[in-house]
Amino acid sequence: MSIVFFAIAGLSVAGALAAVALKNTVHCALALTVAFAGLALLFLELDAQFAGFAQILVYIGAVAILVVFAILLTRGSETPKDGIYSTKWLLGLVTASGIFAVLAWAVLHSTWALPGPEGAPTAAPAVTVMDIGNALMGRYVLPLEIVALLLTSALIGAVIVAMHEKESAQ
Amino acid sequence: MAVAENKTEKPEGWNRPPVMKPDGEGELLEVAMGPHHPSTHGVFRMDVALDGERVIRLKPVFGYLHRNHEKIAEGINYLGSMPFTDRLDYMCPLTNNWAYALAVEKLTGQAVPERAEYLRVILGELTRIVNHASSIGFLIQEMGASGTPLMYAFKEREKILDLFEELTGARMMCNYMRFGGCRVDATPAWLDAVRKVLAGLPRFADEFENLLRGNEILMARTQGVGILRPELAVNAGVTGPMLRASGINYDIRKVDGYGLYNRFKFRVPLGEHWDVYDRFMIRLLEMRESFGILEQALKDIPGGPVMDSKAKLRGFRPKPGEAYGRIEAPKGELGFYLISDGGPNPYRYRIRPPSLINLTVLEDMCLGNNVADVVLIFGSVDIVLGEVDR
Amino acid sequence: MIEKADQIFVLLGHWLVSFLPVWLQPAAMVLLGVLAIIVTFPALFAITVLLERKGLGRMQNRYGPNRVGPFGIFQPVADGIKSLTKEDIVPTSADGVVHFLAPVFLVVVVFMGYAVLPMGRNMTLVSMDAGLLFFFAIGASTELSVFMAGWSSRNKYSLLGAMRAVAQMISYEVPLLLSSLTIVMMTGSLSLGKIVEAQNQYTWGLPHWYIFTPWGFAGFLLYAVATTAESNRSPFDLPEGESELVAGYFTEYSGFKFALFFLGEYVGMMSISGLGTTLFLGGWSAPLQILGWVPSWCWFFGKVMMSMCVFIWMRGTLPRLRQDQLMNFAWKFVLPLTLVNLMVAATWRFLGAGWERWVICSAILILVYTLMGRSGMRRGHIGPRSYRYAE
Amino acid sequence: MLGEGILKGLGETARNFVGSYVSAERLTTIQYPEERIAPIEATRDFPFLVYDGADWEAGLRCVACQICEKECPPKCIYIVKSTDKKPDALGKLQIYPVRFDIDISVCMSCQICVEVCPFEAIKMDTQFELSTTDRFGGLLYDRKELAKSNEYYHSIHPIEAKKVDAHLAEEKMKADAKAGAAAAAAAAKAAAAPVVAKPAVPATPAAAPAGATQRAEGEKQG
Repeated sequence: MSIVFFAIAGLSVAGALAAVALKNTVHCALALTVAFAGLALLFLELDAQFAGFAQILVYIGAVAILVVFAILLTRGSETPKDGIYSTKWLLGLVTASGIFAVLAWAVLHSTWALPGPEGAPTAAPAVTVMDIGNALMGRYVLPLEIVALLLTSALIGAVIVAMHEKESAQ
Repeated sequence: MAVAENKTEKPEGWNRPPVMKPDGEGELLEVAMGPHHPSTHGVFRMDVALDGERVIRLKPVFGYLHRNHEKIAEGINYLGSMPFTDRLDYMCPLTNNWAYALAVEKLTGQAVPERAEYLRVILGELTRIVNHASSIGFLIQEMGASGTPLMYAFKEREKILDLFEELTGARMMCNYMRFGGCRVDATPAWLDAVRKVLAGLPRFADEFENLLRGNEILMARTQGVGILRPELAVNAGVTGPMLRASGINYDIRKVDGYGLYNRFKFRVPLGEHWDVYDRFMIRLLEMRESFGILEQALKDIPGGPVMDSKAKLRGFRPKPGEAYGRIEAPKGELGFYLISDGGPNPYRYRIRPPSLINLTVLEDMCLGNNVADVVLIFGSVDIVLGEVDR
Repeated sequence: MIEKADQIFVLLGHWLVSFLPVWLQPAAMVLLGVLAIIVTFPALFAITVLLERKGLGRMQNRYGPNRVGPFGIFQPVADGIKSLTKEDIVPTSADGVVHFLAPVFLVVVVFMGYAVLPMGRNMTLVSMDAGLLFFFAIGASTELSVFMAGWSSRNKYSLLGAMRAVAQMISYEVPLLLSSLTIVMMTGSLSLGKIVEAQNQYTWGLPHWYIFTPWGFAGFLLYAVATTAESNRSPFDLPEGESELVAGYFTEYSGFKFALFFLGEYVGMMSISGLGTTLFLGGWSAPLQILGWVPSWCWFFGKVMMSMCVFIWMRGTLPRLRQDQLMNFAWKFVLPLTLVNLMVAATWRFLGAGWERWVICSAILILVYTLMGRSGMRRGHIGPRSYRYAE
Repeated sequence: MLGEGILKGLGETARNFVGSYVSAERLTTIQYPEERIAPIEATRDFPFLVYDGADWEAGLRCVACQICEKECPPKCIYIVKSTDKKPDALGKLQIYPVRFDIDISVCMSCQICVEVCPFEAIKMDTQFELSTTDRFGGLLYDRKELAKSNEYYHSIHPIEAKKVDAHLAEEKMKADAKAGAAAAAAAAKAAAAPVVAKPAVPATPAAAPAGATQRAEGEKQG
């Protein structure tokens, strides 16, 4: 199990690093996809089928494609001649380490849902899609609706922006 | 050295990447469609500048198939050019023959026997059917129908080409008409064969219409696309089904009444929306009118010789002068302009190819359309590169 | 005997793995299943290609390939050998790695879809609770390979083809999902096995297939449209529209890589037809109760091949749409209809048994379809025309 | 409307699909190497030279008048006239082609050489399977390769060949009559003035071209 975990984790980290470090933007986007796939595999490895597949469907099927589309539409696919590193790398480093610190703190201080490292993970309850659906429509209905509202407004906003451009073009 | 000259002659801003959008924001995608593009009917190039998939500029580039036909014709005698005319619009060699024969007959004042005229009409209308059917087939092929309509058209074309071979000896390079008539006479068996083929043609047209006319995808693709305004069509000298699809009633068969077209009853369909669908439909309807003409011609064809007794095959020297013979070829007005200086060769030999002149409005029809429509509009012009480049 | 014929592959598999030690058996069984899929579907692909070429030929009044072997049945073999021996050309300016990975990725992903399809009674490789979701997740990944192929070729036609393909696939994924959602709603499960089981019942000897309900029928048609677009088939074959884009995103591929794209396309078509079969056509269940003795896998493969024939038939008949029309069709026609269909399915559920729900649901669907179709045609100024003649 | 046209189209292709199995009229393909179409009388491919009798070289109708060489639009004929005369199939002394080459890779099968030939010496073949691995030399046919017997001509264009034969026979009869008349006249002349008996011999070849132009006229009208 741990071998599988480390393999997947290594894949995800490698993908994420490549996404940052590669020169060609499209390569970066593809590397990002690898990182997404690694995450999905992690979910699957944790028996969270729904989350895993949703990760693939949404992140690889849609977000990654969106990213590449954006790169192509903005002529970002050309390899920059000079270095890829921003001059404000210090600021970036500070931000990244800050975020990392927060995440690490959160992970370390949360309670383990599963039994400790010595316990076998078989104790984890099998979460079916039905359960997720019930939870979303029952306990978490308000957050769900808020997210839906947010997305809808974002969608409408995008449409308005696009339409405006079209009108001005005419 | 010629290359260097050409380079300086390139229009401003052309061929110099990147081409910017008219408003200066962002750049255009330049695509050279052709000369090896699958849908350019041979070797033709369209230098297209795209904004997304929208056409901003289109420059037709032709001449890849230039064979120096006109100059060659000035170097050989009148008869010698006849087989070369077959190779102009190789989909319809017989109308090319006819136009050239007509021009020379005008130049020499040669009369044509009635039977020969009837044969010419029959062959000309068969050619029109062949051309219209296959041009529709090609048009739909370009729309991606994986060749089904084209194959149906070719099946009928095959039957008609068999008729041509039986009469003239060749399927495509017929070289059949002569100054003052036709080379050989048609046997009654041949005329019966034409009647038999003709009897099957309406069914073919029905099938064709069934397959295509009501198809929603075809309508969506072609209606309102590639509009050619009547004024522009007239100003650009567009002729043939293209012009009639733009709603202008101009058919040289009616206007000139050359051959014996005055004797036949037929109608000229006219388009009202001036778009690709109209051009497609006009061709379909003209095909049906051709069936009628053929029926009448086959009924009335008289006996007699097919060559005028005074006609000379070779060695004649027309008096100095000029002549312009034109016919309504399937693609439009096909004219041959000849100047004689009294010698055995034409002094000047010039073709008015309908394909080339109809092609001049391509950019006007394409601008602002989707790149996929360019192919379609181009197909609806119905050109043959042999005629464009000569 | 009938039971044995039905389960022949399962029994064969058990017999084969019984030679192995017990602890290896589950893994070996899975491997065997994978192997079976990898062998079966390319074989079906070969048959389909032959069927397509012959069928198209017959539709166009010609013979089709008939030279290699009797009636040309070895044509796919010849094609395979040809593509294997052809030179593999990679454009100089192409991105070599991505150019190489694209077809491989496509084929891998496309084959993964078969993991959850129930191809017969007890013949599912992985019975997954979220099988449908898995299928769509995998299906969505093919877009990435299309993009990789188009982008890495460094060819304008390829790039345009890839952009078109990706836009089209994203657009049609939504109706695809939504039209399948009706089934999930009615069955209450994402598991494909359960969906088939729900349809494997008979009243008066007739099956309970979802296609025989108003919403199921509409859903099936919408699903068919969406799958056709998703697998880039005519009339939605714009990404590879040969008259415009030469060959679309795989213009710069030759030899076996091209063959892999070809394989990927057809195997993808088959898998998505398999899903459609599972969702709407009762999967491996027999069309009549009295035909229940025929092995279940026969029905599944028969139905898949039938859908392939329909694909071929459409390809032989229809011209293709234009990009903007395709998008309009997806977002303004198919998507609203799938939403309406979803509601109709809900109505059906709440109306309870009885003839009223048949009438009401059919009426709603027909009405909406007619209205939307009419208004769409009027908006596009599309319609049949009549012509005047000048005498 | 609303998909009706698409369904109609699908019906049409289905009908053709089934029709191609049941009706021979729909499936018109002729599978070429195994099946061939019935020979068509008027078919023309590349020219050949007709010879009468058994010996091709002696029987060639061609008299190297070079009209075809001059009229050929793509100029694919090359003729070298002989400097001597040999008797032709009829035993008449004629100039003959020492070389008669046709480059059939240039020839465009237009049949003009056939039309202009006053001697019915060149005709169109129906042989079209002429591919060769030597694209230059292999497609340049010399007179030996071009020579085909009159029987062969009859076998490929029976109706036309019969007409030609009848025409030639008629011409021959006329020529014979003329020659007979000329000979009689010469004999009479010789009887009248025995000193100028010589010119009778060259008079016969001179008569042939005159007849030839007449024949050319006839060909055009026919």
